[in-house]
Amino acid sequence: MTSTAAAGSARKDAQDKGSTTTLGRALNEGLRQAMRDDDRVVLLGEDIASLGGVFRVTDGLAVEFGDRVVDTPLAESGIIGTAIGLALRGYRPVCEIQFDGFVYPAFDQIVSQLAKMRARSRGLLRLPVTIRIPVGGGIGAVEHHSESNEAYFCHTAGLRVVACGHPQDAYDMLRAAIACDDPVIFYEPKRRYWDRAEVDLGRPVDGDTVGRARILLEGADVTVVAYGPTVAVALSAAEVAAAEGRSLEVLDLRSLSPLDTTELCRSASKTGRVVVVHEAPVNVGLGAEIAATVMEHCFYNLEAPVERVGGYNVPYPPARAEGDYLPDLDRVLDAVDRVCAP
Amino acid sequence: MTSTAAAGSARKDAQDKGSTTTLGRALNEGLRQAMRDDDRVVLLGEDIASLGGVFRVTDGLAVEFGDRVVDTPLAESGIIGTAIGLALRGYRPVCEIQFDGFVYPAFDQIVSQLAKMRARSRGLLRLPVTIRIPVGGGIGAVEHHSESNEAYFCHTAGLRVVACGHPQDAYDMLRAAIACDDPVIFYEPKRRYWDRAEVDLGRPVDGDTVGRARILLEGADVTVVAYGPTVAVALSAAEVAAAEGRSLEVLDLRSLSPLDTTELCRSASKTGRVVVVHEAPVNVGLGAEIAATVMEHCFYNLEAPVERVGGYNVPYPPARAEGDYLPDLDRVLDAVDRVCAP
Amino acid sequence: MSTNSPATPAATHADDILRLVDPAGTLNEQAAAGMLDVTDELVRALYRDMVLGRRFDQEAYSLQRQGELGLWLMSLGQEAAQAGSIRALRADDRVFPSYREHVAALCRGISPAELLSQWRGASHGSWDPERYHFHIYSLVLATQTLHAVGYAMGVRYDAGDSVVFTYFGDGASSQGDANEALNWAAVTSAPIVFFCQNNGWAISTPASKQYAGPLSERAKGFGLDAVSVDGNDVLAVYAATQRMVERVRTGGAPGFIEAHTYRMSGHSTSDDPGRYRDSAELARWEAHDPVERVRLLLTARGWADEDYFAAVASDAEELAAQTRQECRAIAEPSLSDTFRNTLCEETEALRREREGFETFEESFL
Amino acid sequence: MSTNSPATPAATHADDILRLVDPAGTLNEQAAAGMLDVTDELVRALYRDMVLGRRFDQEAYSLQRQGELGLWLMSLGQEAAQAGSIRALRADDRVFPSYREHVAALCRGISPAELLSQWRGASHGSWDPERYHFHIYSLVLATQTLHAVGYAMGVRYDAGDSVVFTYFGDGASSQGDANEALNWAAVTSAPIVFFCQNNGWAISTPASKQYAGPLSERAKGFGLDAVSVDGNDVLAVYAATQRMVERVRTGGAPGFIEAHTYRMSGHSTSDDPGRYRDSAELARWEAHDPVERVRLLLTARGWADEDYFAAVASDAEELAAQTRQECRAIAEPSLSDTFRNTLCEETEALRREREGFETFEESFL
Ligand SMILES: Cc1ncc(C[n+]2csc(CCOP(=O)(O)OP(=O)(O)O)c2C)c(N)n1
Ligand SMILES: Cc1ncc(C[n+]2csc(CCOP(=O)(O)OP(=O)(O)O)c2C)c(N)n1
Ligand SMILES: [Mg+2]
Ligand SMILES: [Mg+2]
Repeated sequence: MTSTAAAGSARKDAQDKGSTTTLGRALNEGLRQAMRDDDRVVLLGEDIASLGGVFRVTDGLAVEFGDRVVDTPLAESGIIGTAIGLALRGYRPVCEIQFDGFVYPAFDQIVSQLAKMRARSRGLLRLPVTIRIPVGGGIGAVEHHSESNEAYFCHTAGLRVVACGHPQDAYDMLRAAIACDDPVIFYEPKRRYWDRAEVDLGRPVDGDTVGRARILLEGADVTVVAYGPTVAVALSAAEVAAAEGRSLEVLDLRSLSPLDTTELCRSASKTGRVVVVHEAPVNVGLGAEIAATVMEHCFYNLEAPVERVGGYNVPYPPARAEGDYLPDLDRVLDAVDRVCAP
Repeated sequence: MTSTAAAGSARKDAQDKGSTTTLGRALNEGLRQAMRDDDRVVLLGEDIASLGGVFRVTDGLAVEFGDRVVDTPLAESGIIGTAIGLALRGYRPVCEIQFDGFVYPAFDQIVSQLAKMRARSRGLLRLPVTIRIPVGGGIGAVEHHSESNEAYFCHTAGLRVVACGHPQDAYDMLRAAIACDDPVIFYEPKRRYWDRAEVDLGRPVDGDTVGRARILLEGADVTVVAYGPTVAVALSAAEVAAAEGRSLEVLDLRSLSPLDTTELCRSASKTGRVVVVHEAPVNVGLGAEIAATVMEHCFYNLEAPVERVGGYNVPYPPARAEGDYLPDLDRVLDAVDRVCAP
Repeated sequence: MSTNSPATPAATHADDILRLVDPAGTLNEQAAAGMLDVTDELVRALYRDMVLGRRFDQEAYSLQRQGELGLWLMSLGQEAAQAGSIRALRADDRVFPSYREHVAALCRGISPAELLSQWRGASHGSWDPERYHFHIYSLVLATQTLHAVGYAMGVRYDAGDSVVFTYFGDGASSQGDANEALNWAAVTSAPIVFFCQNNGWAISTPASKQYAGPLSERAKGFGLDAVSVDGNDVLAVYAATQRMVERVRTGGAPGFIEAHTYRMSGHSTSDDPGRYRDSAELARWEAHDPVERVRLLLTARGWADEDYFAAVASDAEELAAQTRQECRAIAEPSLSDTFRNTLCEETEALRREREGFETFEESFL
Repeated sequence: MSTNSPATPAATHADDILRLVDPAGTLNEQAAAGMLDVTDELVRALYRDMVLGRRFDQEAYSLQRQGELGLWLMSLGQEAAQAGSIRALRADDRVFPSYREHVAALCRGISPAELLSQWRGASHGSWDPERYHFHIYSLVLATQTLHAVGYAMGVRYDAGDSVVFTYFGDGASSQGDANEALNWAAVTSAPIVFFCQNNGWAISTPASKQYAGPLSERAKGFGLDAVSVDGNDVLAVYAATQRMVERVRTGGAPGFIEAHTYRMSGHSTSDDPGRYRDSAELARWEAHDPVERVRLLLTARGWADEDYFAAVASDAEELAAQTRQECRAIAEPSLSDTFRNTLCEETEALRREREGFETFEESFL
């Protein structure tokens, strides 16, 4: 399979660091290209101009694009609210939320306004707003800097929610998200910003990258569903499992809402065993939807209940305990064992 | 069964309207009793003093309790933020959010502050804040006045989320919620405010009413899981199904987070068939968690995949289309048919 | 209850509150001289806007009582604030209303059916914001103020010379969003004017429980240029708005207008104002009716005669009849449309769901 | 870059900004006379607070560089704003800090270990707010200002005579919550004083991009009593705070103090201020060091000699040593505790989950 080969080579590249690009840099290039292609693309966020954002994803863009890169006042509701206004004026705002835990002050503007305005106007209005959110833990950060809140937005009709898991997708998906006429919540796995791979920066915009899941590794025994930061965890688990003679299929969801049910169910039906891995708390998380969806469509093909490996149902712990909290190789393999010998 | 009998008689009472109490009135009495018992209980909300709230749930309380009933400025983040401060000072604030769709401006204070503060303080702080939210559709209201947003709060660790479905529970559960030392999101099914039943207003506070699910009707063939406004829908469905020779068991969850997994799985294992009914959109809704939980614990007892009957995955429609949107008798019975003949 | 009372009518002719016409219909020539060319056409036109707006509101109220609308939020008493402000704008100045700006909406040409659709439960917003340069209503308080600022930032990017204008209430002023918007506008110098219809009440909550200093002072504190105006004086509102908007159009700092007016009805058809405000207050404000003083002015000046008033009254009745008729003809909404309008392109998931819904519905035919 | 610059040091001795001691250490006797009894004990005590606070901050910075802390947010340059304000409060006046109030926290007796725990990644907040009348830090900007107002409402209910005091920054002032809090305080007349440490920057965003009018003017617009003070002048801060707090304690309207100071370090140990601000600005502010001017004053007055300064320096070194030692001794956090502290009583579900986690962990032993 091409995709499998690509994933394999991407991981190899991560080692030799030849002409490779980090995930963060791929995003930066994606933004640059989008801004070059369409002068209606503008960026809003805290500290994104001269600083280039706390993760440097907007590095250098203020120099090239001047006032199209806006250092906003420190107010997330304001960022999304004004982005809506800009979108109504015909712009395509790309907002940066500094850390996952700081998106909540904007929740009303996202959930009540951005998500609903098209339906409210009976389809007259388009809201092409992209909201970039660095997501997840594993970087030893203080509180509110390691959250995984995708379930809130997936549950919200009128939004598209996507998460990229490696550098090429980071580039492709960000360009597709910006080109999309719907509001898109775009998750960037922050502990993967420094992951490297060969990235083709010349690819045309491809909507499928934000619509379709992708099999990164074909396997026969168990489907491991992952997205964003857990994609790499799933791939490592597959490697270890392979050594133990177990063949895992790794599915990178990419689109969290809507789900690519077709691809998900194809894989689940094939293997009959599914493990979902995400960092968010399991309770009413995206894993629950995946479990329910798989049960609904593949009930008679399932050999075991879908296993969910995720964050525990507690507030994100202090950094020195996050190793215990985040789903890792061992917990994924443990779940794989459970679905294999239920 | 006592509970079955109680449910039956409550529904009979609703017809003869003898010495019965509406759900709204039961809440009012619950607040009154809580304020009489503990002078640290204070109420905060928009228009709750002289007006008595838009649903009159706080009717007359300002007269009896004076400045313990506060008409706040029009700012939901302020309501929850100041309630947190009051709780830190030793008070037990009960906040009213005027309509479900207006809780989002307070989302950050609820999710980042209220829910996490105890864990953040390593268990030193208690946050006994109750947030009352009239929830759901079916009253022909304009936009933002008919939402079901429980999934957001259920996914949030550190909160308890409950929903009452009939007058006696309204009274008992509200008293238990206020007595609880944790933050509680308390959902009131707004289209049931005028439902009547005999209510015992002398009952002592019983924490179980906000912790345990309850079988309202025993049955053998299918478990119908409901809460808040859909409890009555489930009971009607059971009545019709019974006439068709099908025996439905109706489980009123009451506690939405944490789920009463024991009771849920007991019933699911017994019937082997489960239908969940809620008004919220199905995608990543509470029904997904119930489906996933049931699969996890009762996989080998299930005769069919769990069916979810809920709102569609679109923004809440205009009032004149809500009849098509809300799960009703027909859709529940249709799902019952599906799980019976999968 | 008196301690709860909002600004009395007396307060609306305090020194720092602009008034050009008093309740007796007397024009303050001196004050007007510097601000406005008061022509008979202008005053007649504003009078007509107000009478039609009031009649429309009254008709909508009746339609609600007859069960044709699910809810109605009355604009009675606020005609001057709305007509005076909207008429001072250029047709392409983009407006972001709250939800009670029916008089302003009518002035922009929005039809009765378009205005009633939402309150009938047939839609959440039914007119084309592009066509009227008037955004759909926002029911979540103060959210539109930020949309307006963002739109104004876009006007600036485009080097456009239109001004963005946003309406909100005394209650909405307490929301975080309203204050973020004031600050954001001040920081970006976006071409925007905030127009606060301070009608004394937010449902049952009097202005005195909503804020502690005049809202115009707050706006100044954020760095905006702010004025207060007697919101029941249509000429004062017109003059103040015109001046403020032109100042902003030519590059001045963002503006803020606080119009002191009064909500003569309940908050909505679901509200019972008897529970929280006394009739004496209402009576005091009745003497400050925004329409009556203009009628007196027109009569005193000989700018209009009985024929004119009769013609306007008859136009108003015609509008009422049209309103009734259009209301009953509003198409029923279909859930299928909601599916189709959720995203720009219906996703596979939504299509499957919609088809499932349609099949199920058809099974009952 | 100069257009982005925040208030220059010059602006901090504008006429309407209170200053008692200038950078040369000269006390303005006349100004002080009406406000404050400047005793040698007071000045020495404040000097000591600042020196210890600075040394602690420096040590924490080093510990971060050595990998002992995950992150540190430096308080360098803000010692006067913090020591001057906290020392003007009564010990039972409840404080709601933001996250950079290390000097204030030390003054309240919070230990180095308690202060570092959060930044080491061992907890999210580790001291007992009841014990120190000092709430745990809030990292989500401005949220604490509303908690403070609510707490103050509780003080009022209890007829208590303590005052609530909340710290926040120039950046945080843009959040909806900060503005809701100002309004709420004004409306309820709750016994609270807001203390804004305007240090010119919010990470890389200069004050000039954050707001357009002085923040103290905004507070006045909300109806608060507001003053501006040279935040690098510990006596001015002390005097202004004492006066404001006592006014509020005796029933006055809520207060607001804007302290003009400067963040001499980067935003945090992760920040690189070289990317956004020039060294000339830093140099200008170095001449306004808050500690140095007090040392000059003490020396000039003969209120302290070299022995005294040496003793303070030695106390500071002792604190640094204690800090190093306490830091390394901070207990590792356990996820089991997080389970137990999520709700007041661990639920069945949480207990099951915790036990599952513990069993799984043990399987690796
Ligand atoms: C965020 C939010 N909270 C609560 C409400 C419910 N609500 C609708 S109108 C209203 C009062 C608004 O008062 P004001 O802003 O003065 O406008 P007016 O109704 O007087 O025109 C309230 C509380 C709402 N629409 N939005
Ligand atoms: C709601 C929210 N958004 C963003 C952040 C990220 N952040 C942390 S500190 C900071 C700047 C704060 O500036 P200011 O309020 O002036 O305080 P200072 O750091 O200068 O003490 C930002 C943007 C945050 N903590 N909270
Ligand atoms: Mg009002
Ligand atoms: Mg700052």
